[in-house]
Formats: sequence, structure tokens, C-alpha cells
Amino acid sequence: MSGAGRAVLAGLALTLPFWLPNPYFLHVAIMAGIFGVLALSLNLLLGYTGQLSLGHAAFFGIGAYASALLTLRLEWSFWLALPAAVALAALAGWLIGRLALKLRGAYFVLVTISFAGVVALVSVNWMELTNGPLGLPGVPAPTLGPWSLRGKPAYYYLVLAAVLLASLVCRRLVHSRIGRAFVALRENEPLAESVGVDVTHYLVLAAVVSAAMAGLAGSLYAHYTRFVSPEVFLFSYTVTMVIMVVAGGKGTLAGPLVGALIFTVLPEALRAVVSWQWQMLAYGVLLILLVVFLPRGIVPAIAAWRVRQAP
Amino acid sequence: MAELLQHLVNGLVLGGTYALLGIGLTLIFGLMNVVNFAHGEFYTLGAYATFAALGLAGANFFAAVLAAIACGAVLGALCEQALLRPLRAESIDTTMLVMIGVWIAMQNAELLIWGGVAKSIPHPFPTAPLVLGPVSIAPLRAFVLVLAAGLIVMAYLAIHRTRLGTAMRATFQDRDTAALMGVRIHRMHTVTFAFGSGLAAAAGALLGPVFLAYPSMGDLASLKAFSVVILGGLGNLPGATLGGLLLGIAEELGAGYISSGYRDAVGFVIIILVLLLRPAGLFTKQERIG
Amino acid sequence: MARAAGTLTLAVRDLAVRFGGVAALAGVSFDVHPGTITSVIGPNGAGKTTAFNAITGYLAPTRGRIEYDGSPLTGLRPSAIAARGIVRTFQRTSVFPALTVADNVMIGLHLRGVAGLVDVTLRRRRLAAEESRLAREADGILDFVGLGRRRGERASELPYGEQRLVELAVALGARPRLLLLDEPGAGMTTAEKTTVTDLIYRIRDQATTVLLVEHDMRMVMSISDAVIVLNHGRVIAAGTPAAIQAHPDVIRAYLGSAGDRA
Amino acid sequence: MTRPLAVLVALVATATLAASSTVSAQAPIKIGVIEPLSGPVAASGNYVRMGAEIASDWINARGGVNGRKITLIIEDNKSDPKEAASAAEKLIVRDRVPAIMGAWGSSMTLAAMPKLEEYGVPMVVETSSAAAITKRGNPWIFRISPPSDMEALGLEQYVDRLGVRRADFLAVNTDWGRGAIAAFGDMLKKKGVAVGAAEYMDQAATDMNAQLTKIKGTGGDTLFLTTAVEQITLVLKQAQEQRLARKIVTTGGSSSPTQLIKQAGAAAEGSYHIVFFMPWFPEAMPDAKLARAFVDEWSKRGHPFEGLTEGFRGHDGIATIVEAIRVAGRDEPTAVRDALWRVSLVGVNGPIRFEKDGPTGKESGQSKPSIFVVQIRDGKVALPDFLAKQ
Repeated sequence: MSGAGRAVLAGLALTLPFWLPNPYFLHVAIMAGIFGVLALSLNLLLGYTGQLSLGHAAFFGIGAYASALLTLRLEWSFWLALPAAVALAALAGWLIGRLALKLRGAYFVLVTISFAGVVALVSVNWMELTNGPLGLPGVPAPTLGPWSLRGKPAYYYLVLAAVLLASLVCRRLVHSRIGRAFVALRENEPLAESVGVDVTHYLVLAAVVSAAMAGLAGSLYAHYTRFVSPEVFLFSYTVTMVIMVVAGGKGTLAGPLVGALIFTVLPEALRAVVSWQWQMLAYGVLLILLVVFLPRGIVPAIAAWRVRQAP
Repeated sequence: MAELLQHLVNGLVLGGTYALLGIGLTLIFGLMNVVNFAHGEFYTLGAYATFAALGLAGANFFAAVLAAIACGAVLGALCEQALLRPLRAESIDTTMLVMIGVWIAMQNAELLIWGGVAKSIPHPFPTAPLVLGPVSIAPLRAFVLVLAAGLIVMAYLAIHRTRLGTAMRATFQDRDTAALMGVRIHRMHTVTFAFGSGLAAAAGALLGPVFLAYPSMGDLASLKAFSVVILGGLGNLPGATLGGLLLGIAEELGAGYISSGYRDAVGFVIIILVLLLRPAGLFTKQERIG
Repeated sequence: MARAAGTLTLAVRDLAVRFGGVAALAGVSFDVHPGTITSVIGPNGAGKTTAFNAITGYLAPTRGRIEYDGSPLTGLRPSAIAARGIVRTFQRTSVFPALTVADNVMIGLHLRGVAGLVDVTLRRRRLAAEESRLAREADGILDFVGLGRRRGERASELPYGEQRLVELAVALGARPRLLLLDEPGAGMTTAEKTTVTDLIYRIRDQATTVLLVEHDMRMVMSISDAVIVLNHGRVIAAGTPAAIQAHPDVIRAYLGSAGDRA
Repeated sequence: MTRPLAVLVALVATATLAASSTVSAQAPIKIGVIEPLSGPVAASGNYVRMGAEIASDWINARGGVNGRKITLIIEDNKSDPKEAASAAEKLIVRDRVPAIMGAWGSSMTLAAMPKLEEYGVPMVVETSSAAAITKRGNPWIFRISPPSDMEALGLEQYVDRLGVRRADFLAVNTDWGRGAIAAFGDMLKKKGVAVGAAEYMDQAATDMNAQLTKIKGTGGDTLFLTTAVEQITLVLKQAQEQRLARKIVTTGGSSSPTQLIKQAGAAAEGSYHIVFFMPWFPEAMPDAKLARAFVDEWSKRGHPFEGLTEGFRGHDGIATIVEAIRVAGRDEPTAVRDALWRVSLVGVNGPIRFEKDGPTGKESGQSKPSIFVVQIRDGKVALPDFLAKQ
């Protein structure tokens, strides 16, 4: 993207609360931001190391529950609970990374699904800790000094900061020996090992960073909706992340964000244009069309198109 | 003791249903390498097709089951030709995403057509249980278990003992050589997907009457099918069968003796353990590396 | 022959590898001396690549010992062995296909960088300095192998001969002290083989010991300081090229195996 | 145009269309409805929607309220709390509804509640049973369905006549099931009934044989069953296969005995069901005429009879909101909220009037609905012996 394009985009993002016609759109923007962080997180594993995690909702949920419990039960400040939630999710990522590092492809997928399944069942059944299926209502909104970040514009900037942070981390990682090691594992694992890329170390590292980012999104989600229930572990959340990453363009920095924006706006847009009977059907059909016409995702398709335009 | 026996019988019956779900997917996922999230929807389709054939066309129960299988196979073939064929050069994630789209679209189309109310599918078997000493089993479930075993054996023979099956396996093991030997690659893809989808529909047709038919019934079916396929080893029909039985019995005993709230967790933990200890699946000979 | 007295770079002792019931290596021992080019030859299935895989940690030997500079390598993972300075190439062309030639080499330079997660996320300047240093090194290696003008192209789009050079450049990125080349000349034209032979000399001259598996006897006999002959998983001869060419067992093995396979 | 561009343009166009919402001046009064219309409990959500539509059509046929017609804006929460919150936000901000009815499941309702507080819009809760909903101090919540403990108290008077001595529980592993086990367990213990096993099943589970085998081993006489009608059907069938000889009592009012007779057949024989509407005996309902009219209208529309036990909730919820708008005299959220405290009407279930519940100063409204018990006998829905004889 050109410098001018980037400046316009930054300007739009920074001024969004001032020109969006109503808070509902800001709500959509906040959800898109939270899912943007999630999509970036999944993309680190799927797009760069080539390992598909279908248990990513687990890290999201762990982040959400950790943050909610620490602020509700121990009355920690949001600013302490947030890093703690990130750390706990990262720990879970480390565990999964260690457990599953010998597994690839379908087997890795199933271990991550199973892990998420176990965590979800714990959230339902461990009543004393999680309040079970009743969930945790009344998660406090964050405050910053004397100001509450309860309002949507303030929370929007918080989420925007998180999105920027997550994309910055991704960008730096990708353009470093760590990111290259991730890609090397995806492209040719034996060759990567032959020049000293430690498979275990980098797969676990990718899982940890990815899980930490998902935990960040989970904490932001908990303090935004102010209600956490076992549904945060729903498989459909993971599926949504996969849709965002793959349709946006896996293995690109912008793809997950574009995917998150489109696939958060799309269901809300469908609410407005199609009656409820047809919404999910339309969503599925649009997804199929998108994959058939742009199999590599939106961002790579645009990049390829631009290359063709400028010979 | 009587309770344990009953749990084991229950587990066997449940495992049989899991195996039935798994064999279709082990072809599509194991051989074709398509992460088919829509597998459960073909199962749902089988159940609704049976319901429609019985209720609307007034067909005989067994004819309805056959019609449902045909329905699943035809739709599977269409799906393969229209969506998967153009994406054959793309990565496994791309085909997975298109199947996620099919999953969402099919499930909501079913909701639109049939409404959300569960349908009970009538069957010709008596409802009173067969009592054998301390244990009991419903005649329908016993029938399904026998038929599932029959279907599994048939599928095995079709794949390992017929020319078509040989061509099928050749296609996915070494596509170029198979093409050189005159196998029509495109057609083998379509046939395999149709075969797998037909088996899923068969599972739906048989299990629909045991349970109920409703639009989201395929979600759980997909999850269990994936578990069974991976437990048994990709593309391995006897493995999928044993994997199904293992999962069924483990869940049953877990719910019976540990905690019913953690029932599915027992299955998940077994999957994790199996994959950690035998990464290529429980019933596959370890491949050598190098 | 340039041979430093006393220390061996690589010492393989009684190495055995079995696959199921088949013995791919049945007790192999040989030495590689520092600063030399040593070739391993033998008919197909003699166990050459298996030996490479065992030395570089890609498979665990059933029995035996591998020592490098006096300390054992057995049990180490490939990446740890690479970190000790032993780098290999593969028999079949092995590159990072979707990446540019320059990025391929940058991955090869993995061990030349030190940036960890903290550097990458927090120490921007240090990261930038490392990145530009690595980029310069990559340029140097690409010029060395003669791929300077291909740096922006995708590795998978290069012709076969150049892909093998990319592979070599990736391996050189790790600054090997012992480089194991698995059939570097296979499938190449005579002109390309000359280029590769020349490169191998230049690599040796940069104080890298080279261990080579190769089928082209002319190439082997012209560049090797020492030759080891394997057949049916055993060493049947070892010595200078001249000695090997005259060795009766070697002649028999090659003719015999040709007869067996006919 | 190239393909990537065409797809992008299509997506952007959809989004833009969505953005250009039209609000006209003298439009009908909008009322928001949030129900699970797709997903695992879609059937129940859709029945509630059908009931709401009947109420809306009836009100409009009578000339609307305050001289204006009403129109329902229906949103699907897909059984996902996130979607419920989004739907509430959309209804409040985009559609500017003065009140909402919803959102079936308790976790959906709980997730939507912060939005009500944020914007100051009241919600009439038609189904959710979690105690927390009215205890949290959200003054925008008005519930017409009974929380589990109220339902348990409603059953208390019949415990002896049902002959419950030793009870086991089987419930869906959600807030609803867990809440029911706690509430009914407490009530039964107070009555001196022994409580045996408490087993759970996943919302999507279809095979409950393991739980039933375990329950069979406790030697109790009554099984309390709390889940949606689909799972009740499966449990009844599988209980028959397992030869589980128990009185079965279903709680929660979502059992739809007619559907059970159809789908579980003989396996449903003898089971008792707590319901909040008895469409089989409209004359026995508090407002017999209304109940009869509702049943007739329902069948006239071709809706399945078995949906009535769920569908009445939609009618009563919308009727309550419209009554509040009438009392308030305008369709402004705060006025409607204040008016909700003053409404008194008779719905299909019976009288609806809100009493204060929850922390002082921030009370939620809780109505005290009527609770009934029916039994399936000889393939028909009947009043239990002990009630019929009265």
C-alpha cells in the first residue's frame, strides 16, 4: 500500500468515533477489532508456521475468563488483569505447543480441538471457579485514572491500540529471523532443521505468541461485553477466525485484519438487508462464492491484481 | 456388575454409530485430504431424506434408506464437481474453508425447509427392548449395529477388492502414475466424494430413527466422525471402526463412572493421549521416518 | 593432501541402521579429516544417504557412535547438529519453494542471527542492525554461488540447476565447518557440473571440510582427497582416488551390482 | 472488472446498503424481539416468534396502540451471547425500539443486559429462568417467566400427591439445567425427599444411555428431567430401552407434551410435565376466552399444536410491552419502563404484574406466572389424577 493510502487509512481509523453515525457501528468496529486481534493470532500459526489450530477459542476463552475472574473475585485492576490473562493464555499455548509439537496437519488439528473441548467442559463443570454455565455477569469496565473506559469511543481506542500492538508484533516477527524460522517450518521442515532451525523451539514460540494474542482479545472481549459464559469457547468462534484468516489471506499481514473487518460487518449487514431466515444461508453462500472466486484470499488477490496492472 | 455390563452394551451400540459416521469421512478426509466440515450435513441430509421418503412419498422403510443414500451420493458428487474440482490445486485450508461454507449453507437451508422442530422418523421395529439377562437393547439399535457392520464390511470390500477401489486408492497415492495407467482422475475424485457422502447419508438414514432429525444434528456427528477417523488412522476403514468402538465405550464408561458433565471430555482426553503416544493413529503401523 | 595431524573432523564407528528387518547400514566405520574433500560412493541402496541421515540426526542409528571434533553427536537433533557446524543438503532438490532466493538464504543464515522474542518486539534498533547485517551476508553468499541476479525471484520458478545452487547457498548460510553434499551434481549438465565442482573447491578453501555423496565418477575422482566405498551397508574400501580405482573389490561391487540389477 | 474487485465491490455494496437505514417519521411503533431462530434451540425460538406475531397482528387489528400500528423487528441470536448483545445493540441504536422482548436462554439474556443499562431500554424476559437475571440490579429487566425456584415452589404443593420419596435429576448442562437441579433439589430436601443422582447432558448430546444406566442404579422413584423437548424425547425413548421404571417429571415448561406423545409414543406414557400453558384445556386457564382464541388462531395459521406451550410466551411478552406503551402514552423507553411497573393485564398464562426483585434502588421486575402440571395418559394429555379428582 502506498504511503498516502496508509495515511488515509490511519486517519480514518483514528477519527472513526467522530464520524460514524451511531454507536451501533462503533460496536461493530470494536467487535471487528477484537476479532482482528484473534485473526492475527491464528494467522501466526496457520499462515506462517502452517499449523492449523482449531482450538483457538480456548485461548480466547482462557483470556476472557482469567481477566473476568481476576477483576471480579480478586478485584484486580483491569491493567493488571489484562497482562495476567495474556500470560495465562500464553501458558496454555506453551502447554499445547509442547504436547502437540510432534504432530502435524490433521493430527495437530484434532489435538487442538480436543484441548479446546476439555477447557470448555471445565468452564461448564467447575462451578466453584467459573460459576459454570451461569457465566460471570458484571465484569467491570476498565478505568484509566479518573476516567472510565466504559463508553464506546474510549473502548474503541483501547481496542484500536491492541490491534496496532498485535499487528506491530506480527510485522516485527515476520521480518526477523523468528518469522523466517516460522515460514521455513511451513515451507520445508527438514531443510529448515538442516540449517539449525530448532523445530520444537519455534513451534512452541509460535503457539505461545499466538495464544497470548488470543488471550489479549479475550480480556478485551470480557471487559467490553462485561459478561463471560462458556459460550466463549464455542467452536463457531474458532470457525469465524479461520474464515477471517483464510478468506482475508493467510500468511499476509493485512489479510487477517481485512478478513476480520469483512466478516464482522457481513453478518450485521445481512441483518439489515435480508430477513433473519436467510441471513445465515446467505452468509454460507457468500463464503462459498468468495472461496471459489478468490481461493487464496482477498489480500493476495488484490496484490496479484496490482502486479498485473503495473507491469 | 449388571450395571457395568449394561454400560458396555451401551458403549458398543454407541461406538457402532460412531464407526458408521467415521467410515465415510475416512475416505474423504483420509484419502482425499479434504477437511470436510460438511460431513455432518450429509448425515443430516440422509435423515431428512429418509423422513421425506417415508412421510411424503409413503415409501417402505428400507427403500427410504436406499433413497437417502442415493440422495447423499448425488449431492456429494455435485458438490465435488462444482466446488472442489476448481480448487484442486489449492491448499487444504482453502478446500476446508469452502466446506465450512457448505456446512453453514446446508444447515441453514435445512432449517429453512424443515423448520427447527425435530422430526421423528418412524421405523418398523418394536419399541419394547430385547432383554438378555441383565442387559437390554432396543431392537432398532441392534438392527442398526448389524447393518452398520454390514456397511463397513461392504465399504472395505469395495475399496480393497474391486477394480474401482484399486483405482481410487491409486489416484490418491500416486496421482501421476494412476493417470498414466488410464485412471480418470477427475472421475475418481467425484466417485470417492460421492461414496463418502453416501455413507454419511446412510448413517443419517439409520440413526435418524434412533434419535431425531433436526437441522443442527450434524455438528456433533462431524466432531465424532473426525475423532474416529484420526483415532483409527487416516484412510483406514478397520481403524475407523475400532476407533469408533473405543470412543463409544470410553465415553459411556466415563459418563457412568467419572462424571456425566465431563462425558465428552473423556473422549477428548483419549484422543489427546492416543495422538501423543501413537501420533499416526491407534491402528496404523508406525511409518518409518527418513 | 592437506591433512592436519592428529584430530579427525568426523569419526564414524560401527554405525548400524535397521529398518524393520532390513539392515541399511551394518557396522560402518570411517574418518573424515579436516580440510579435505571426502566422497562416499557405492551402488544404489548401498546406504550412502542413510549414513548422511544418521550423521545429521535425521534418523537414530540402531548401534554405533558418531564423533565430531572429539565429542559425540548421537542423540542430538538435526538443528543442534547444525549448530555444531555440520550442515547437509538433500538428495532431492530441497528449497523453500514459495520464497524468493534471497529469503531462502536469509533462512540459511538463521544461526548467524541472535535476535530472540524480546529483541524482535522491543529492541527495534538492534533488530534493524541485525537484519541489515544478515542481508549483507546473504548478498555475499549469493554472489559467491553466482545467483546475485536471481535474488528477487521465487525459488520454485528457477531452473533445476539453479535451484541446486540455491540449496547450496542456503547450506552455506549456516557457515558449516563440515558440509555434507548429497549428490550435488545429479541431473546437471556438464557445464553446470563444472560450476559446482569449482564451488566445492572454493568452499573447501574457506576452511570447510566437505563430505560428498556422488555418482559421477569423473567428478568424484577429480576432486576428492579421500574416497569411501559402501556396498550393502558396509565399507568395502577406503583410500585415495587412485587406490580406489585400482581396488579389486570396488570393481567387482560396481560390475556385480550392475549384473544383479539387470 | 476483475474477479477480486467484483467480489470486493459486492461486499462493500452490502455493507453500504446496511449503513443507509431509513427512518420515517410517522412509522409504526417498533418492538424488538431477540430469539434463537437458528442453531440447536431454533424450534423453541421460532414458536415464541410465532406467538409474538399473533399478538402483534391482533393488536394491529384492534387499531394498534395510542393510534399507531406496531411492528416487530425480529433478530436471531443464534444461541450465542455475543450475537444477543449485538442484536440488542442493533435494535436499540439502529431501529430505536422503545422496548425489547427476549432472549430465550439465560446466557443470551445476561449478555444483552449491559446494553439495556447502557442505553436505558427495557426488556421483557419471556423464557429465561436463571435467578441472576432479576437479582443483578438491572432496573431495565422485567421477567414474565418463572425463575427455577419459583417453579419449584409452584410444584411444592403436589410433591406428596405425586408420591415422590427419592428423586434423581437429569438436566441439560446449562444455566437452566443447573439452576433447576439446585432449585428443585432444595425444595425437595425441605419436603424431606431424598435426593440421589444429579446427572448432566451436553446440549447437543443424543445418547443419554450412560446417564440413565447410572440413574437406574440409585433405586429412586422419580426422575426430574430438565431440558428442551428434543432431548426429553430422546431420554424418554432411551429410558424405555433401559427399562427405567420411574415417574418422570419434566420442568421448565418447554416439554411440549403433545410433541412427546407424537415422537416418543409409548415411552412418554405416564410422565408428568410442568407447563405454563395448557392448550389442551384452554377453559382451565385463567382467561379461558383469550386462551381459546389463541389456540384457535395458532391452528388457523397452520402452526403445529405442539408449539403452543412455547408460543404463548411470545404473545404474553408482546402484550405486556404494548400494554406498557399504552399506559405510558408514548413509545419512549424510559416512559415505557416506568409504565411497566404499573401494568396489570391477563395474558394467556394468567395475570401479569411486576413486583420488585433484586437490590434496593435498582430492582428488576418479576411477575408471578401461573404454573400447571399435566400428565400423559393413554396417549393423551390429561390433568393428573390428583387434580382431576378435585
